[in-house]
Amino acid sequence: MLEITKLTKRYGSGDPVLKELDLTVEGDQLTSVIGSSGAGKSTLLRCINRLVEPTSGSINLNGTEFTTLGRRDLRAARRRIGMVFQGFNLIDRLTVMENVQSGRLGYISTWAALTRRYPREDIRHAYELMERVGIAHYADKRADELSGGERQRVGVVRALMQRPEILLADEPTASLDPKTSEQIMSLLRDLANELNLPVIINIHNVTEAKEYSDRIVGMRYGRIIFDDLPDQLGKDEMDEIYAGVPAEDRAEVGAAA
Amino acid sequence: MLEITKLTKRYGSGDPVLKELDLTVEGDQLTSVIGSSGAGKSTLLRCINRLVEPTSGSINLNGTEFTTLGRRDLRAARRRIGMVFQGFNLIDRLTVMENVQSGRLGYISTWAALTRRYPREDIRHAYELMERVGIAHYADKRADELSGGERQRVGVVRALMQRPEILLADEPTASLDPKTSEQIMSLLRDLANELNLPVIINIHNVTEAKEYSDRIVGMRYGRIIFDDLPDQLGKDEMDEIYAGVPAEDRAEVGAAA
Amino acid sequence: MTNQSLNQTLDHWSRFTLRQRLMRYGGLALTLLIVGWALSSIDVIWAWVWDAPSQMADLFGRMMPPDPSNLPSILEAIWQTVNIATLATMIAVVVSLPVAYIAAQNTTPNKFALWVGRFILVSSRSVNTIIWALLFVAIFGPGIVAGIVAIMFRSIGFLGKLLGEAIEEIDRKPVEALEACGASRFKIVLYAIVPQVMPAFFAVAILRWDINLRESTVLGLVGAGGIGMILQGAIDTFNWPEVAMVLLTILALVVVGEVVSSFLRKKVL
Amino acid sequence: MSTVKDTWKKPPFIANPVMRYGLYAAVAIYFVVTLATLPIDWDRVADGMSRAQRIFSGAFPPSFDRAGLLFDGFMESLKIAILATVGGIAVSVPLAFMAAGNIAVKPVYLLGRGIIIVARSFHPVIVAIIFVKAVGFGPFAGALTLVVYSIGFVAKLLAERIEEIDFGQVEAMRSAGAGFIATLAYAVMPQIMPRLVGLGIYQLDSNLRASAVVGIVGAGGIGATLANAFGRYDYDFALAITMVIVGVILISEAVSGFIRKRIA
Amino acid sequence: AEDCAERGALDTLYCDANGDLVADTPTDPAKLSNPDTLVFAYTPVEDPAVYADIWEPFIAHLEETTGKDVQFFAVQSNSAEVEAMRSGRLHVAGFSTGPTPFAVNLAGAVPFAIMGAADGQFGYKLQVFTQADSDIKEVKDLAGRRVAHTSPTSNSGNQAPRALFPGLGVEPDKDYEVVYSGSHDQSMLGVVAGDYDAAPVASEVVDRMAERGLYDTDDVRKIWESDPFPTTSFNVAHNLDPELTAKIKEAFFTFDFEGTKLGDEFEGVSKFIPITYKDQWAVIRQIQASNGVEYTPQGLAGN
Ligand SMILES: Nc1ncnc2c1ncn2[C@@H]1O[C@H](COP(=O)(O)OP(=O)(O)OP(=O)(O)O)[C@@H](O)[C@H]1O
Ligand SMILES: Nc1ncnc2c1ncn2[C@@H]1O[C@H](COP(=O)(O)OP(=O)(O)OP(=O)(O)O)[C@@H](O)[C@H]1O
Ligand SMILES: [Mg+2]
Ligand SMILES: [Mg+2]
Repeated sequence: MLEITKLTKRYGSGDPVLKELDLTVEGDQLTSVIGSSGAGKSTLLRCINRLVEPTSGSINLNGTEFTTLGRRDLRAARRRIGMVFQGFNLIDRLTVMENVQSGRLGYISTWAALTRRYPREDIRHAYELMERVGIAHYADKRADELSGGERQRVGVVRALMQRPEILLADEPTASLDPKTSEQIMSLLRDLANELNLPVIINIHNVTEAKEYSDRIVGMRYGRIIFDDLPDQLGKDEMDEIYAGVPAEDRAEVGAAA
Repeated sequence: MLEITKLTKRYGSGDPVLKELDLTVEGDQLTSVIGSSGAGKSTLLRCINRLVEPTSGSINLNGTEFTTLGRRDLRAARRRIGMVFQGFNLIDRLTVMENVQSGRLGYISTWAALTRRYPREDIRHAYELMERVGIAHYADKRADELSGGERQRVGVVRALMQRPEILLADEPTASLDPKTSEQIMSLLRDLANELNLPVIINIHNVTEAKEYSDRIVGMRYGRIIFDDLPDQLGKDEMDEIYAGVPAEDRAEVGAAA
Repeated sequence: MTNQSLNQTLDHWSRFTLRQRLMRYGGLALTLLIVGWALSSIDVIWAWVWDAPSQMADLFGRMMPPDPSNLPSILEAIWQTVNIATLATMIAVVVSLPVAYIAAQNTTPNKFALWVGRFILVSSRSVNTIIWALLFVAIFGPGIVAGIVAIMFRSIGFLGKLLGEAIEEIDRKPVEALEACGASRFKIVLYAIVPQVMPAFFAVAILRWDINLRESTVLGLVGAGGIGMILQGAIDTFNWPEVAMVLLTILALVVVGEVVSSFLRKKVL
Repeated sequence: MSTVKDTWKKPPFIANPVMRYGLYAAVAIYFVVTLATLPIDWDRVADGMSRAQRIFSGAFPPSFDRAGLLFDGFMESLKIAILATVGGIAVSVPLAFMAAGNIAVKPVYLLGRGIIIVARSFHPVIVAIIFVKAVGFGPFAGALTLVVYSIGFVAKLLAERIEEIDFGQVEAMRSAGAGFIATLAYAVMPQIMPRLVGLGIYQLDSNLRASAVVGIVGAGGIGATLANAFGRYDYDFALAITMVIVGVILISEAVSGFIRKRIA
Repeated sequence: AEDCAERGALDTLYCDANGDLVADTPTDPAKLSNPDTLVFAYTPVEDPAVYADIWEPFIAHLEETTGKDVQFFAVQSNSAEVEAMRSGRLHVAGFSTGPTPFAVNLAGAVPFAIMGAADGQFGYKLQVFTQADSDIKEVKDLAGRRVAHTSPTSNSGNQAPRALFPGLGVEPDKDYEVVYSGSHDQSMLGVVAGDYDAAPVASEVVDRMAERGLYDTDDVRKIWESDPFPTTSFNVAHNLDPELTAKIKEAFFTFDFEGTKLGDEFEGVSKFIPITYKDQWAVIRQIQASNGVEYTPQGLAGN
């Protein structure tokens, strides 16, 4: 169970990007976070595993308080959180297998990491996951030889390799074609169920979000203004979440001019 | 009018990625190209302005045959084609305004380009377009300080700055939130109408494609297998376009195992 | 920004504010001033400059044709030099890696380590080759060991500095991804940093290798021969055709080095 | 597929196993042989330590008695270094563009690479003598020599950096129909700027230290002073000079770091 | 120079009609040079290293006497100096002992002075050192030992021993193993450390080393000493205007080392002494000839 309480994040001296935000995610829920550009979705996810240092508030995963962990403990704790990135963040010059196995780096010995002698168990697991998303035949290809869609699938598999207690995904389907998107979304949902793994996804495609999520969280200006079942997300709620986007205001003015 | 005839593209010695493809785009149409990952959508777009050298076939834009142009003529001809990239391709270290004005580089003198003394007319045009997509207030920000969504909008404006005769966009909305996506799609549609500008968009989001396009082209394995009005794109056609995706096949096998 | 100002479309834009522009002009003026000051010390005798091509031709003319009569001893010396340069470069590369790591701003554990790293690199570079040679001859006795160690110490600064800069230029995103996996520092280096600096690594190592080939003149200083000694001897006795031969041999080696490095780079780029 | 694989090997560097192991073996043998034949006499080393200490004990404390000489030499070196660096960069940047395979056409590329390779093959002593013959002794010859010396280094590394740029930005400029220079200025220069600054500042301090080369042309500055201090066994003065050089270069290092961070 | 009857070993650019072994002043006035700025360079090799500023009083004196600006360069390469004079970029130069014949033949240098003591004594000696407790007592005993020479082109460190030792009963390379140490200092330190059994070195260098305490004089023993060799020769370019040449010589010979920095630096030296290449360098030419050195533009150096 992930419990976020009064989470605030301020970059530099500007306005806070997250404002005393509370959020609890449990069990096998797939939670989608939606919101306009700049609402703070990525910041929220990155605060959870402290890639971004929260300004204040508490983040508690299955009893571990994350905000107060020291360097070493944080490293161990991060293994329990899988993360998929908006920009893939693969290591271009390594093969797909190495990229995937890098998700296990927290567990294997330095020597094994250096010589690429991964445990059999890990390799089997990697192949299983790669088959599932359809990239097993690319195991020996270099990551930068793949198309955008394929790259993102590598990113998803890498995160799953950690056997995480929670999975965070920052727009994991942004550059996938709809069928592959569907596969990944259903994979994520299935995993949430099978492994009793809470999954939090930042997503722009509301249709997809509604179809696959157990719960939808709508953010605006660093606050959660909607938190309910997908069915409850209607036209009005959508308007509220995406309304008053500064960009939109300006766009209308501009168009009028 | 863009007329593509028998366009074939083969990378190295592999199978052709585009196979004797014919496509004609006219007037103020917004044409969406859909297809699974690797179908050749990006390659098609990049062949049009010869960022990728076609293997054979003909590409004719308003009477200019592109495939036979020499270096100098090609450069002049490329100004007539605006392009928005899948990965934005912004120049990170320059400001938004410089990025936007770089769309005019084909027109202004090298000296003006180096000293950043852009013509007033261009600056006004840039501000207009930036207002329209809601990024005018970022003119002086560095491109790498923007969010993914904002970056893509800069890319769109840069392409429009060329005052192109045709606009090509490779997944222009892949990382935008739905409202901004809508804005950009409707902007592109409006521009197609206002400027009588044919627009070709590669897009994965079929819902969006159907909503904004005048015409949908479905690609599979380097061939066009669907080319009709959006209404005609039903479940069967979708299945045909996205069916037999190697990735999907394998994924099902993997899941069964 | 208010809506008011947005209603009228702007047609003005400049890259910098007035203040920034003044500062930039100031910087430019200062630079020009410094260059001017430096130029002031150069008194060029223009008559000599016009005459230069014929004087250079005098020298190159006397180099022609290259004299291969001493080729066997040149080849032997160059083989020895290659060995020395290779060993010295290899060892220096290994030693410079950790130094580069702590001297790069984005990987250094802390400010103190950063400056320790920089100090090591700068000392290695600033201490004259002659000094290194003298020191190691005193320790190891005359011979190639002293030469290798001197060249090695001299190379560390160069390699560490350039590798450190390559590290500073890496893409941070993969590093972040591995941090999110809970990988240790060392493994992050191994998986996210090493692959990214590989191309620079080969380029820099080969570049230093061929500098070391030429730097092996220090071997003469420590009584260990090498191609530098032959070259120096040929220059001292105005045996220009032999100098030309040595230069051609070095050129051939540099080309070989270039081919090897571009092969390696292609493999990793 | 009925069973899932549980072994995996990284695709090897060289596909052919005979070639691969042959190469590994050759490299290993080379190292073992060359290292094993190095004559290291550890007793001599033990003796040598104390003797080295005796020789260099004269270096402490460093002597700044001849501060005037140090200062003059330093200024002379600084002037030459500035000119050589400005000149070297001015020559190296276009050369680097010529020698970058992804920007230049083949013949230009080969020409660029060729010039760089020749610049790297010429021993600095020879280059120095050539320029002394050409323009006489003095800082002008020194600066010219160091310019050539810089080419092999700055142009090569810069060319390699250019080959590593994100090409998408160049494509974007090309598809806007931008001219060659404009493409370089907008899509390439911003990407290589940090490296250029780093190389430039490195070159500045390298030129400051290039005593061997500049001493030959009679414009030795600090380098010649240092060499003389050594020749005269004034190790305390030599240490003082070295300390000043290290100090100045540490400062330039900090400046370089600062600028690179600013434009990164 | 095409119509030159006699040029001896000189390069084809020069002529030696009067048989003094150095290049003649051109007879064609158009070929004479009378530069506004005199360029003067000096390279120490067997002489001790000096800081550039000690030459200041002499430069001032030279400027005053000749009425010309003088640019002084402390140079670190003999070859660069010789080539510069050959190209007309250098007018007055100090060449060290070994390179002087090259300068004369390849660059048209005309040696005219050397530093010396008040009594007309000049030069340095070649000395052979061994460890104090060594059983080597005279040069003959070097047979079968490891002896450090400095570098192949050095006069005192290599060529002189090769020319002189056979007369003393050993032939380098044949009777004993020659190891090149790189420099006189290295030879001496190597002897002290026992890396070499003995080494011929230049007296000036070891004297200064002893003075600075780089080695303990008790550790070594001198077994042999040569007659003095000339040190650095001071030369003018052959094509300078004869009047200017006369002024330059006057400046050298009227300079008083007493009380100047130059005087402090070069101990036992009080004036410039006139010399000729023909006489004072005969011994060096002989040494080089016996080593097979030729002064052609290609100047093949044999051992
Ligand atoms: N490193 C940073 N330094 C300063 N400001 C930042 C930084 N990262 C993000 N921001 C700002 O914080 C705000 C929230 O950014 P965030 O990336 O969380 O938005 P998002 O909801 O993920 O948007 P998108 O949908 O475009 O990815 C934005 O205004 C952004 O400009
Ligand atoms: N430069 C290249 N060299 C070799 N093969 C390439 C190159 N670029 C693309 N390909 C191959 O061509 C095929 C088509 O690629 P393309 O990028 O056009 O697909 P796409 O339809 O745009 O896919 P996506 O939706 O993932 O962007 C793919 O199989 C890809 O691997
Ligand atoms: Mg985001
Ligand atoms: Mg594509």
